Amino acid sequence: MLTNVLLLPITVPTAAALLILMLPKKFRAAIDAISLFGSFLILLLSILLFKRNLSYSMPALGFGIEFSLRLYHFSGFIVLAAAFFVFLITLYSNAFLREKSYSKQFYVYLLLSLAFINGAVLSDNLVSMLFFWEGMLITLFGMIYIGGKRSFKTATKAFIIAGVGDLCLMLGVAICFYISGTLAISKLHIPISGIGGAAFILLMMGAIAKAGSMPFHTWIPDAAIDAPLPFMAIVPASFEKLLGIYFLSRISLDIFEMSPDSWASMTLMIIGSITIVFAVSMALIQKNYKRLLSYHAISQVGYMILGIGTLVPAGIVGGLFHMINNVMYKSCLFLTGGAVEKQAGTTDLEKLGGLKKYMPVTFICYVITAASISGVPPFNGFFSKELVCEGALERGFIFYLAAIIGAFLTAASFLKLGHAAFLDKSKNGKLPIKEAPIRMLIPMIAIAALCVLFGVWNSLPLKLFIQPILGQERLGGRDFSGMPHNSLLVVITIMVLLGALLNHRYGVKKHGSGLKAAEHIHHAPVLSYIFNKAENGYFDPYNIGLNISYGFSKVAFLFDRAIDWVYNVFIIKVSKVFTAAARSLNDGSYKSYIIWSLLATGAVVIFLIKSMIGA
Amino acid sequence: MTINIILLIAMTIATLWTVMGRSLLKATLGLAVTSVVISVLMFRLDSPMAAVFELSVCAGLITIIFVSAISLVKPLTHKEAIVVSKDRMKRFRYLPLLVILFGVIAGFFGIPNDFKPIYVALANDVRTVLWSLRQFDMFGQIVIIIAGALGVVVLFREKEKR
Amino acid sequence: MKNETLLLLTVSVPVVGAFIVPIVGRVSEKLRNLLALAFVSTSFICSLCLIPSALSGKVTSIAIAFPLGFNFVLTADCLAVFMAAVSSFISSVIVLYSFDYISHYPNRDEYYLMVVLFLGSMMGLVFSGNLIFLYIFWELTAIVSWRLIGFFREKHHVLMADKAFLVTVFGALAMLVGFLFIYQKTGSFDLLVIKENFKGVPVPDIAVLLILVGILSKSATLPFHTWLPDAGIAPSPVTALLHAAVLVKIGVYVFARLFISTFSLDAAWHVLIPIIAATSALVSAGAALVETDMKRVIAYSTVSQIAFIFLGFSVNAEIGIVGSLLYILMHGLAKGGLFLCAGIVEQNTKERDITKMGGLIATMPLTAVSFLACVFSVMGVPPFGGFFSKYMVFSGAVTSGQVGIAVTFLFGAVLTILYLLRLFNHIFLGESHGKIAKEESVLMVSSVMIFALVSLACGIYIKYPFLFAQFATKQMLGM
Amino acid sequence: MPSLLVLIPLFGIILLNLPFRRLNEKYVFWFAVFLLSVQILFTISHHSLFWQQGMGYIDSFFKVDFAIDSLSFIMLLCIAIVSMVSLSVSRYTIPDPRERFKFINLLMIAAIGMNGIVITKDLFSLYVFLEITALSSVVLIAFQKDMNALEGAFKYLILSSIATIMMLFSIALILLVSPGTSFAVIAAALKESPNSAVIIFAMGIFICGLFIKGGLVPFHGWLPDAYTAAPSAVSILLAGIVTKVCGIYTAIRVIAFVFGFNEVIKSLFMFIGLFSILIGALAALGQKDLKRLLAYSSISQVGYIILGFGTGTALGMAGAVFHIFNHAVFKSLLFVNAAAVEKRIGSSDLDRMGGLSYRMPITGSTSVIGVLSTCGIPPLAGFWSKLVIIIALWQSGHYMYGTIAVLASILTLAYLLLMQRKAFFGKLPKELENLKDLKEVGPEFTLPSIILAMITISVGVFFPFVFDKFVVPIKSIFMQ
Repeated sequence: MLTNVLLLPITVPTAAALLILMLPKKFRAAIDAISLFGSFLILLLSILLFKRNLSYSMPALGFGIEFSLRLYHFSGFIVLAAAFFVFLITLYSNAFLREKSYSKQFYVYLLLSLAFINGAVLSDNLVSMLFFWEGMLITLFGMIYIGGKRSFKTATKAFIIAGVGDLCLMLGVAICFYISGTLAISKLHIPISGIGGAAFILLMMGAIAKAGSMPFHTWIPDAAIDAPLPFMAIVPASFEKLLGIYFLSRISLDIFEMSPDSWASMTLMIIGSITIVFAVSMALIQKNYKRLLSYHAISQVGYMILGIGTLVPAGIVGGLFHMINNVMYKSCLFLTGGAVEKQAGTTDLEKLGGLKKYMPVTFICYVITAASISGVPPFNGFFSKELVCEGALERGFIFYLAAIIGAFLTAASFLKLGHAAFLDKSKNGKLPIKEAPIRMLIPMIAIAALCVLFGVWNSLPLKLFIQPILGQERLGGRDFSGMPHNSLLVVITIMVLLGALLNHRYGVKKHGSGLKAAEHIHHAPVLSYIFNKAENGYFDPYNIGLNISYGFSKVAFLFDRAIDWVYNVFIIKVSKVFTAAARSLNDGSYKSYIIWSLLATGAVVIFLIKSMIGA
Repeated sequence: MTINIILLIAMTIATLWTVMGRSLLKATLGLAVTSVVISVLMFRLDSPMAAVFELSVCAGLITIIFVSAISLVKPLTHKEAIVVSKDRMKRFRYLPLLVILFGVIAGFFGIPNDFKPIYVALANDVRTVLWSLRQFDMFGQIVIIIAGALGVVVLFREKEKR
Repeated sequence: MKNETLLLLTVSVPVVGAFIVPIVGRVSEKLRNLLALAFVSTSFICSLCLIPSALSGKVTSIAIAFPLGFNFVLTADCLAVFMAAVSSFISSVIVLYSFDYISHYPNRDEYYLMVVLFLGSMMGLVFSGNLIFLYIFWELTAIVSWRLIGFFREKHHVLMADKAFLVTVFGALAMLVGFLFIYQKTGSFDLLVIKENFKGVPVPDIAVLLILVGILSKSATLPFHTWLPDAGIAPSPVTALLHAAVLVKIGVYVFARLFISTFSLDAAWHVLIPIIAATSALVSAGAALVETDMKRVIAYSTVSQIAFIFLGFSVNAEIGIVGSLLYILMHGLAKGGLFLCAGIVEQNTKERDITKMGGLIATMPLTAVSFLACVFSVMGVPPFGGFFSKYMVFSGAVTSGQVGIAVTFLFGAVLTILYLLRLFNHIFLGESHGKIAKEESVLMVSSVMIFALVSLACGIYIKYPFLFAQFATKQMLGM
Repeated sequence: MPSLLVLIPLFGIILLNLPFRRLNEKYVFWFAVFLLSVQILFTISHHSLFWQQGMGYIDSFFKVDFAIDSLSFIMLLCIAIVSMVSLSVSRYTIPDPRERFKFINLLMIAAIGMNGIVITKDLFSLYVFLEITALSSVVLIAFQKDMNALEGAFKYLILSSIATIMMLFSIALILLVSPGTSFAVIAAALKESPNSAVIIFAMGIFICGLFIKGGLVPFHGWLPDAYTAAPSAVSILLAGIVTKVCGIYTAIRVIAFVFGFNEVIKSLFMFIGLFSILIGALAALGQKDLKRLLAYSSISQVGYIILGFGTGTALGMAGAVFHIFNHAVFKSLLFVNAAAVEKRIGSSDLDRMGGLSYRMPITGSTSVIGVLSTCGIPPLAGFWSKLVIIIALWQSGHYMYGTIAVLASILTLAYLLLMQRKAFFGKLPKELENLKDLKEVGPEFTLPSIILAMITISVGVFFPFVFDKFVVPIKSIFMQ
């Protein structure tokens, strides 16, 4: 009985989703209740399953494909985190989606994607993991699509980008099977030389596509505008990060034998640092609350990838710790954005301002989570960022520099956001804004409290969740909880934060309002040109990819038309020529017939005589 | 042997004349002359019965029928006759050349008679062949005559306006 | 019921029944429709009943000796029963769909005659164990496809019907010459005898090339593919039945029957055919991305997916072959569904150009959802069956060491996602150009939903088709 | 008493042409029908006593015995079928009873001629019967007496007379060597005689005479003009059987049993066959007129027969004869359809037709069967005979010829699909819309086309039985 308990994390959410699907739309209360109760049930289940080592497998299909699940420390942790945040988000969206028409569809997709993420994390066979992994494409498309009339364009964009990533993953899985002959993740040990390297590249592309890092990130800012807000809080902020980084770490730790100084870890670190710097600089110049947050979601992924990429114990622990921290404060920030959107009606920073007085609780939660994301000391962000910086410094100064620049810009942008949204005098006339309803505040407060808890008492998450993942021999006996050991790094970080504060003050004084605090960076000579280009999607790999494929398909279509031309025109012309020749034989005058006959008779007779006599 | 050659040449000239002759009457005469020459040839090749048949039927009977048929037809006016003859001359001007050329080739190659014809001089004459050996072909001839008669009836009978 | 009678019933019921259908058609429309459906579903049920015996490894076969080696042999091995079950299921759903679709158009009797005859000849072809009878049923399907493409009798349609007929018959004749070369070597047309003679010896290249020409022309692969998009003008159930789900599968089936289970190709072919398949996949995917006529886009996509199936079969890896067999099932279901949805949309909005369509999801939700489901299955998105088949074809390409080809097909798969999503967006999403049309007939929508649900079921319960395909492959490879 | 086949029609005609006119006109049609159905009946049950016992005194009177073997059974069957079809078509196309009386007489004479050719065992009487058929066909072609018909008849007359002169000349030369003119005697004599140039010359011009009669490519000039000029009933007869019997059957009979087969003649026949397949098909592709297209198509199909015969193997010759039968059936089917269309539309110009199968469904669907069978599309008869020929080609090692012959049937399919598309399949053009009596022609046309279509389908579907019953005995003849 115990073994198929492992099936519950997949079957319970699917059952709840199907149940909600059955209910007609107008039973709104029932739908909310079921979704809440369902997510709570899953949370309890995952807490119960957390510390267990279980495995379950159906009889193998063949060619290494079998539906086998394995619960061990790492996957238990991810399932628990996912269930926790789904519960909070469901509670939040019960209030947020009250008058929205698509709430039923949203809950169905939410629970389905929870089932898929549980399935992907628990599965021990690459193909069954791929099965659940790609299943999330549908819910991704569905959730963005229901956001609004025009949002199907972004849904398509997200689907294509994620689809490309998943196809690369599929090919990578096929190559892994080709090399090692088995698909069980726990048994895979592939050297990254030659074809193994190609497998690593493909699997890594699949992972970072799911995590939403640099080359595959462009759908997230668009989705921020078009998709319903709870989607942004749950999928790009937590699910994607959890699943993507989980698989990335499984690749770098288990599947491939990667040594720290190998080219693979170098590529990971480069991708990580590029993502950090570019994404956060883009975030700086945003004018919309949600778009700014979405760019930060992308840049934080850069930290995780950098951390894991260093393959140094400090870096890996830092990356994983940063993953769980980021999920917390990122989703909470999105929830505050949701509260602002619901109460103030818009998330456009030009129209917002002075919300401190009217929404104090939201403001406090915003301050806590903004501080933790920018790495202010007492909060959890600081500790994980320190570990990542320590790991990065060990591997190379350039990566550490990128981390520091990222920290500086993150702090500057959040100062700008807080100042513009909450502190500036309100610009829009609609003054009497009430505080967000209680069911929206509870998740925010809970997560903010957790951020403080994981920061101050960071040995709890490290010892309980993160460090057992690596196991003692990889950790090299060191314990990373408590205050960061390298005090020099701490000093530098604090100086960076103060610099960001000064820069913010200078910007506010120079340009007048909090919103324009970062104008001087935005309009710096070289940067402004790059920023304008980037803003209207010039560097967007999605657009580049689309243009390439459209160009290719135009050429292919021409080639196809050419073949069609051969059939429709060329063959007919040739046959006309031959027909004319054949018909010229009898032009109607009997004289030519007689001549033809006599000539032919002569030829036949001569042929017969020559060959018969000769033979 | 040379007399045969001369007779053959005469025959070819007569046929050429029939083909290229201006008026139909001249053509029938030409035909009659060729039949006469052929029958003389047959006599020389000592098959008298065939020669007699040839002479009486082809030279005599057919010529009479042709002449009577032609006489029924309205004769061409002089002017039309010239046009017709000019046209025939133009059309067949190469025919003699062709015939001569063919004659030269045949002569040059030399029809090989590298084998002794065995059964040429079989004793039985035409009568026995006709009645005893080839009786069935008589049946064939009857059918051809009927077909010919029907053909004439079909093709040349004016359609009465009923 | 003995297997032999089942086998005979599967083939003879539709073939003979086809000629009764128009006669009954004179009497009553309704009776004729039901009769047609009855004939098609009897052959489906019979092929289902054949499955257990096929799975038990017993090959039931009927052989009647005729002069000159043209003996009539029906063998029901695993591969044949699999193909029979797949094509007869799809045909019965399509016949169900065409009750409402064809009722709007003239000469319906000929339509039902041809559809039932088509299924009969398909069953005959799938079970036939003799090259000549394989060729006869092959040409019978060409005749049927000629009459059905020209169903609307417009001048252009008939021209396209003739073009399709000429191209497929040219291929068939080339294949016949190939068969004769084999006949020359083995002295008989029976597959078993040929199999003995070609135990170790690879087949002469000229014969392989000629048979390949026939197969490529029937399955519309690159050099001979242009007749398929042009045949998009036929009525939708026809394009669904012939040009998506069943007719184009004939070429692929014969490829498997000859080049995998009967004789072995030498190594050069295992590299050349994937290259042909790759170019065909890319060119037709590119064309699908640019095309604006709804049916032509789907037809191009069929050409591209057929290339995937060819890849699976031709890469000489067992997983590839199992993948292709599954691909035939999944693609047949999904593509049939797509064409039927296109039929519903076309019949209600009278519009074929996708740039002039949009926003139909509001008024035709069920069609839209089933269309999306079939789109996902063709793309290979998981809960639907297409995922497993696409993965295994990729894995087949990789395990046979041709990673380059696998990457080109990856690009083909990306293009597939692009053009299918473009198609879905243009038809169902976006703002409607004033063409608001509801989905009238329940029958048509339910048959489309059947396809979508069965694709989903195949995805979730992949175990059964997978084991069946695997057993068929083992039997084919003689393991 | 096979000779009855020839005698009874003759006496019948003589009787009918006696003075009292009105009585004959009514009965002549049914008399002809009776005769032909008797012939069909006896050819089908070919081991019936009708064939065995000789006709005592008649045979002795004519002192000639006729040879009946399975090869001539098939030919007699074809002759009877095609003449029956032509008879029934003429009943409608030649309305005036007087004209029809003459037509039927000529038809009977042609039938006598053909029957004679088929059953004769003597080279000279073969020549005589050829002469009979030629003469009656000339008159039949010129039956309508308009300029076009006369021109066609004239061309036919000129060409066929050249052919008969050649044959006569070669018989004369052969008589130098052999005592008599019956096949066996000549064959024996030719075997002994040295391989001298004159004899080969004689054989050569005899074969060319037959080629002219059969309408093979370099000699085919007269064929399209004669077929299109002839009235539709006659063109059925001509296309269906006359050229086959006079040209092809005689070639088979004479080459196989008299001159004997050697490699040179085989390659000659194969080359001529292939050449005429290609040229015939290509010429047909560009045709604008329906009957002209069918004429070229029959040249191309005859090419297949000659190709089959040219392989020299028993299977090849059996396939050729089988194809003669098939071709007779589906070619006359197509010509009946063409006649029906011409009757209704008034012209056989393809561009003026379109979508006729709306108004003339039976003609439309039977022409589909005819087209498919001509192109050798499987389920129908044409496919099997072509396949037998192709297999014979393959077995005798002529791969190149086989491949070209198979791929040539794509050309056949091209022009016949063109015909089908332009005439039947498609939409009715404007001017035909309001044509008052554009409907099915009548039982005279639909009945024969249905019967012929049934024959094609049944031969196709029940090929194995047909093969055993008819084709295998033919193989046995050529075996020696």
